[in-house]
Amino acid sequence: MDLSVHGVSPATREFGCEQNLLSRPDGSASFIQGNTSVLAGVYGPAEVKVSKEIYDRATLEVVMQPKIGLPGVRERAREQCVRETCEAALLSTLHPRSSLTLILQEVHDDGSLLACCLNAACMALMDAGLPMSCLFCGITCVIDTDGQIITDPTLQQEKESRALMTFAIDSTDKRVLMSSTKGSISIQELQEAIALSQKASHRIFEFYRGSVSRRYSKTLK
Amino acid sequence: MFNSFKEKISEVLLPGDVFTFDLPDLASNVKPEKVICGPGLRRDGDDVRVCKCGILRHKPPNVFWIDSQQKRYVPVKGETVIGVVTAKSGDIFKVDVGGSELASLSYLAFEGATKRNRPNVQVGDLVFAQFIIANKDMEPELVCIDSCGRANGMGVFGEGGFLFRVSLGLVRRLLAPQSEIVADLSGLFPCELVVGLNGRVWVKAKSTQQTLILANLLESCENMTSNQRQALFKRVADGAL
Amino acid sequence: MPVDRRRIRGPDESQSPYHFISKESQKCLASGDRRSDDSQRGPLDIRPIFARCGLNSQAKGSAYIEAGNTKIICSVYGPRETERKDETDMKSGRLVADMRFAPFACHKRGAWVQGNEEKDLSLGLLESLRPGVCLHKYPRSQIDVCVMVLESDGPALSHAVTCASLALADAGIEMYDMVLGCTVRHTGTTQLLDPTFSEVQDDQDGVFVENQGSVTLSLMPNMNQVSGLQSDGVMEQESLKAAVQACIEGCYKLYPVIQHTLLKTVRKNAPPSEN
Amino acid sequence: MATVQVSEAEKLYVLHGVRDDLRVDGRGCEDYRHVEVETDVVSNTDGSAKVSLGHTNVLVGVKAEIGKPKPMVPDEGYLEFFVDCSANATPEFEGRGGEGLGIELSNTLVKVFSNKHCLDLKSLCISPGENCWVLYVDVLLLQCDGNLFDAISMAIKAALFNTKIPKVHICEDEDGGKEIELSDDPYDCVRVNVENIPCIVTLCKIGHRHVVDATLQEKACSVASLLISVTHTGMVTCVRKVGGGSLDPESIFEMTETGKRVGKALHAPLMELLQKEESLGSKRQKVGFLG
Amino acid sequence: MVKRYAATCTHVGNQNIMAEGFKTADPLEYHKSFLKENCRPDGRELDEFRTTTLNIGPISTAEGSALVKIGNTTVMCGIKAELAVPPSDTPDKGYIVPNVDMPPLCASKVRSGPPEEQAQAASQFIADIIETSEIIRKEDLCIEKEKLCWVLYCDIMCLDYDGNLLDTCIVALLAALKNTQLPKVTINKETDLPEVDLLKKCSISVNRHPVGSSFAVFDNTITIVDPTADEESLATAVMTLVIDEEGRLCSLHKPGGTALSGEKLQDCMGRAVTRHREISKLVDKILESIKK
Amino acid sequence: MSPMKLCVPGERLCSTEDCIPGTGTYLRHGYIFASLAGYVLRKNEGEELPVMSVVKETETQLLPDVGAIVTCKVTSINPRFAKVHILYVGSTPLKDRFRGTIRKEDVRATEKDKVETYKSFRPGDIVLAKVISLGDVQSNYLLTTAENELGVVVAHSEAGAQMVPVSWCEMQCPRTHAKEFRKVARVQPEYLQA
Repeated sequence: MDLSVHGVSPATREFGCEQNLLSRPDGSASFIQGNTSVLAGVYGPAEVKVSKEIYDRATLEVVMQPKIGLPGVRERAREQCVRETCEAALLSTLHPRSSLTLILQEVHDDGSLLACCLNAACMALMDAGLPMSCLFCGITCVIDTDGQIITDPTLQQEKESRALMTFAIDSTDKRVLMSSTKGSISIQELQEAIALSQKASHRIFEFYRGSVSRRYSKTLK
Repeated sequence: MFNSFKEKISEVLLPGDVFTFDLPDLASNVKPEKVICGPGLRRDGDDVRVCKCGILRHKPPNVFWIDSQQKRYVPVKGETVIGVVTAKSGDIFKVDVGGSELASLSYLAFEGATKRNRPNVQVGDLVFAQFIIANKDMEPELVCIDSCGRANGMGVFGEGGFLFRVSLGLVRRLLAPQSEIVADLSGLFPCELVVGLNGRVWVKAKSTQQTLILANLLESCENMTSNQRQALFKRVADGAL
Repeated sequence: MPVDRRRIRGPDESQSPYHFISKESQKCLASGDRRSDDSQRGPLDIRPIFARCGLNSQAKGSAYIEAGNTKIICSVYGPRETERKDETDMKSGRLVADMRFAPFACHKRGAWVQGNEEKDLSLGLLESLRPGVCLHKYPRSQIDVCVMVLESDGPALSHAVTCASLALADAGIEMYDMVLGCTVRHTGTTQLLDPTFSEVQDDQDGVFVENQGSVTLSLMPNMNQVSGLQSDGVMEQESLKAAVQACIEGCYKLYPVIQHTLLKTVRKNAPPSEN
Repeated sequence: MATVQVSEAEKLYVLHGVRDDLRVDGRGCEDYRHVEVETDVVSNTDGSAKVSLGHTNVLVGVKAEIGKPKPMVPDEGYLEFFVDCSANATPEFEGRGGEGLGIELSNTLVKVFSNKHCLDLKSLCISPGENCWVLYVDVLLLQCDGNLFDAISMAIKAALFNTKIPKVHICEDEDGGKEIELSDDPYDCVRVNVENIPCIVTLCKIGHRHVVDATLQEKACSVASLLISVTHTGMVTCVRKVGGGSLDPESIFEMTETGKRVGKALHAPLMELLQKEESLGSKRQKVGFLG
Repeated sequence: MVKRYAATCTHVGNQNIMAEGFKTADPLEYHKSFLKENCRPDGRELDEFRTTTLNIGPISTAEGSALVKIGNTTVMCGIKAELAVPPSDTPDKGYIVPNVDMPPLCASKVRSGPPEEQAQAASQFIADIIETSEIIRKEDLCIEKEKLCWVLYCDIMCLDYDGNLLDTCIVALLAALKNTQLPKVTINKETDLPEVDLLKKCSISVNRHPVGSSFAVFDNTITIVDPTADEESLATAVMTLVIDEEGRLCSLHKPGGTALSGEKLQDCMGRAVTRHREISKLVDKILESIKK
Repeated sequence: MSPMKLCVPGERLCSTEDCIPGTGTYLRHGYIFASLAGYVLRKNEGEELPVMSVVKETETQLLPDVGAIVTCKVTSINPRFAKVHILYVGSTPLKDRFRGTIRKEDVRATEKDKVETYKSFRPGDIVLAKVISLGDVQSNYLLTTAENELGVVVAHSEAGAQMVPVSWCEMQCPRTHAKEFRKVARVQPEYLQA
């Protein structure tokens, strides 16, 4: 095991985030990781269609829009991942029989898109003031041909990798909420990647806190 | 626990942040203080957990809540709001207050209304009303009378005036007991100002022009420090804008 | 043509290998006399049928039918709340039939999206079944009949009708009578009952055969009523009449098998000793 | 399908009338209502016809376009049918109300007309495997008063009779590629042989008898109808039972018999009418839609 | 089972809802009462799969086919091969196009129309597995570079949905591919058209054998294997591990839900490895039996 | 014991002169026919003629009928009515959900004008009710709880514990001892467990 990997904090690109940048949605955020950028908007709690009504909790819908063209099967699979992750964090029983809609617009994909979507989603949900039991963040890792694990890869690094993993990690216990992998991975590699992602998550949650603080310092004085 | 709360007052907190009980000091045998959790805080077993992001506020002696900025209104019992009548069905009006479902308003819930003497309310009218029922399990219900049966400022709006939306945070600032913004505004033009906790504000001044100026000023207060605001108001008062 | 965004797409264009069959192997495909599927079978015999009820755990009732290579599965859901109600739904229930072919059911791969032919067959199925179901017993509700043709080698509609009526009976939906389906292929002077896929193919050589066509008929055997009838091809009226009669006879041949299948299911679900 | 509500008393009246071979509008059981046929009514199609049958009114336009033959039959052209149930015909068709009926009708039309027995599809081939004529047959329902199938089939036969497909020349360019040239001369065209095109006869079973050309009121009194398409030689090309009820075998035989007789008799006067109209050429008086 | 039933009844106490009623009225409590005792309503242990049965090659119109049942869940996979021009960016490869469909007949909740999210996500999942594990080498599907290649349409249809769709789909896909035989194709030099010889057929080589194991998590604590539809809908999270014969992961698919600890994940991994052995054995056995 | 007779839909069972048609049968031209696949039952029920019926292994009460006792779950409430999902008809579980409505005036038999739905039901409650009408095109099944044996049978308190009925209009949380209002169904003795 390469101990040096565990010693240092895993490298991530520079983050950027702006909340409440759209006027129409009830909550919005843009999240930037290097050149990857996603815009998220949240509507709700709003009126729900009778057919989708759930008597004891809110109905969450996630819509993912690619940069070019219309959403396809890949987007639908990602929507499922984001939706179920959000559902785990949201206290949706506090708003029964209502609808929550999360729209994720890809602005630019330069790797780690799903992770960036998760981060944008979390910030937008927070901005909308929806009750959550914890926060979550997304981290993508790739294993390159030398067996090195790289966190927050660029599109180029993703293409050159032999395996790709995206995890969602919660803020309370730093456990894995969501996992989506591609490529053949040994169990050892998986464990290393999870450990690294957990480390990286600290950094992202710190960034969340800083970002929200900045926002409140601006408005509530 | 109380102490851990006090340490964090006026700080920005995020969902998932937890307050745990201080370990009971066996030697001193002091009982832990009680804490009343307001919006944004939830009990989770023995802990208290933050569920909304925002600034921790404290009202002595032991009330704590999270002051968060949000746009979507969620009805709360006792709050007064501005609603739009969208439908009449049987003996109730359906009122849009910006929440997830329409609130109901009985035609008997107006001052002096009886089964024979129905209030004159039309679809499209604005009403200023108070929630008597608002919880997650029920359809919210409004009334335009207080517990003594008096209108007490509530009821249907008259002609004229202008309705617009601001953030829920700004609304709370406007409704604070000694709101500087309201004081500054009324210094500019004499006006009628009705503020609903659902983020809707209704203004009426002497002329349409003045009404619009007031509305625009209020909207621009959203992201201004008090100094910026005072400077702006001064320029308006001087006729510069 | 809008693109299907809800499925994984392949190349824009792909062609079935059956369009490019070399001459030698083509001969082998067409070889053999008619009724090649079963040498024992005479022209007016139906294929041996394997039928079974109650295979689907989620449905109210279900059935599976295998006739030669033709394999059909049917599930019945409901009665359940009608999604869009109108006045007639208040008095009697609504029967909804949906018939599809699996993409791999025919030699040529089919599309996932229900085509016009499948819609037409669904309608034919519905109209064949409706006279048999006591719909007035199910006000305000709808009964969904879903048929999937897993493999098609010959008359899908007639077997689908039989399969669906078995599934309805399995679901405990009240019926006036069972509905049985049968198809006859008429060529010149010969009649072939329950034809296989190759037997219904028109002669590809382009020889125009007078008096050639197929008749598909649905029969309620106890009431001796025809609930569905479809024919195509070009036939003399007398031949048509003969074909209809052959279909009716075919249905009566089928009836004991279906009866037996149902009774077996009843016995299996509740052995008589318990009653 | 467009329907009318009929009370029990009305039903009984219709039933008794049919029993005595006397229908509400005075017709016998095998009589058609007044039929009017007019061809060449829409100028921007290659062939068109309008048929009115009592109050039922349909318009059919045929457009010929060059397309790719189907891979299974590379040396044949084909027909495409589209039935538009506009809300003009009945308010029930508003929105998507007519969609189901439209699909049902066009599927049946495919079964009846799109086969090589009724039309020489090989004559529509331009170059095998590459190009062929596709005849787009668009049916527009203008008004529904029962018996849509019969009216549509007459209109399609008339419109195909009227259809003029431009002649084409295939020329080869230098690279060996093929190019198709359409003839500019409007009179230099091919006609479709409509001799074998069948007409549909719909028989409605009312009580113990059956009637042809049922009105909506009569249709409401019937449990099931039989649709039979018959060629001029009396061959039956398509039979379908429509409606929610069932029929006993004996009445099916009777109905096919009647269908064959009535259907066979329809062709001659129709062809005569079409030929007469054609011979008048431009001299013919156009009736149009308001006539 | 009978004993459990009685226990459930007393649990409900004096309410006039019968035990069967309890299941419908409060399904979560009903299931939890079983899980507390380390068993499940259908009598299984927590780490027990339902009976898996396999029928290889039932559809003669398909180039390859398989019917798989895990408990009640039934999935049929049919492979249809068509001819196409290879993709321009990889002219030496063919195509594999997997699709999972849940037609209305498979479950009460499915309405007719285009596939819903679950089916679409399953299609993507299967596509990712094919890509990751290189179950078939796409190069093997090329007939002539830049000119002609095979397209394998892997149409997977659920006929009865009672949970654990993904595991069932993977087994069906694997078995159907092992059963697939493609006719010999040559390009006629004169006409430049392909010629298909149906008499000469050969199998395609299946490179790797991924096998999935799905788990459902209840309240972060209890993990059960091979969940039924009821269990899936009540669980707080579901997860699918796909493992190949070398014990490497092809996929760790957990589309959200509550968190799972490292130890639990380790346990699941162990179960997945044994499951791989079980399924490989089963597939081999059935293949052997149809050869005879 | 002679083997029980089995039948399939459409089979002629007997003439109306011999029997009265029961469930699972229909009448046509003076004969009784089976409309279900099942066992043929001939029962004397004190009438002149025995009743001829066909029974399946499971109860075939597939739809809520007027007068049927149904078990339902409350999904939403407002001042005028409560909306429910019907889960059971009698003791037969429904595979598909049917929606029903309990109007304010049908909650209880006495003092109807003082009924408050909020003090009668809450979303999630399990309620025994009786079908009074199939409703019209717009509405759902109309249900009533205006009988002592009808009303809430299972309810959870704010704290999430299953409550114990303490009177016909109140239930108590065993954890917090808080009382909540409900239209409580009288527990029938035969369901009480020792």
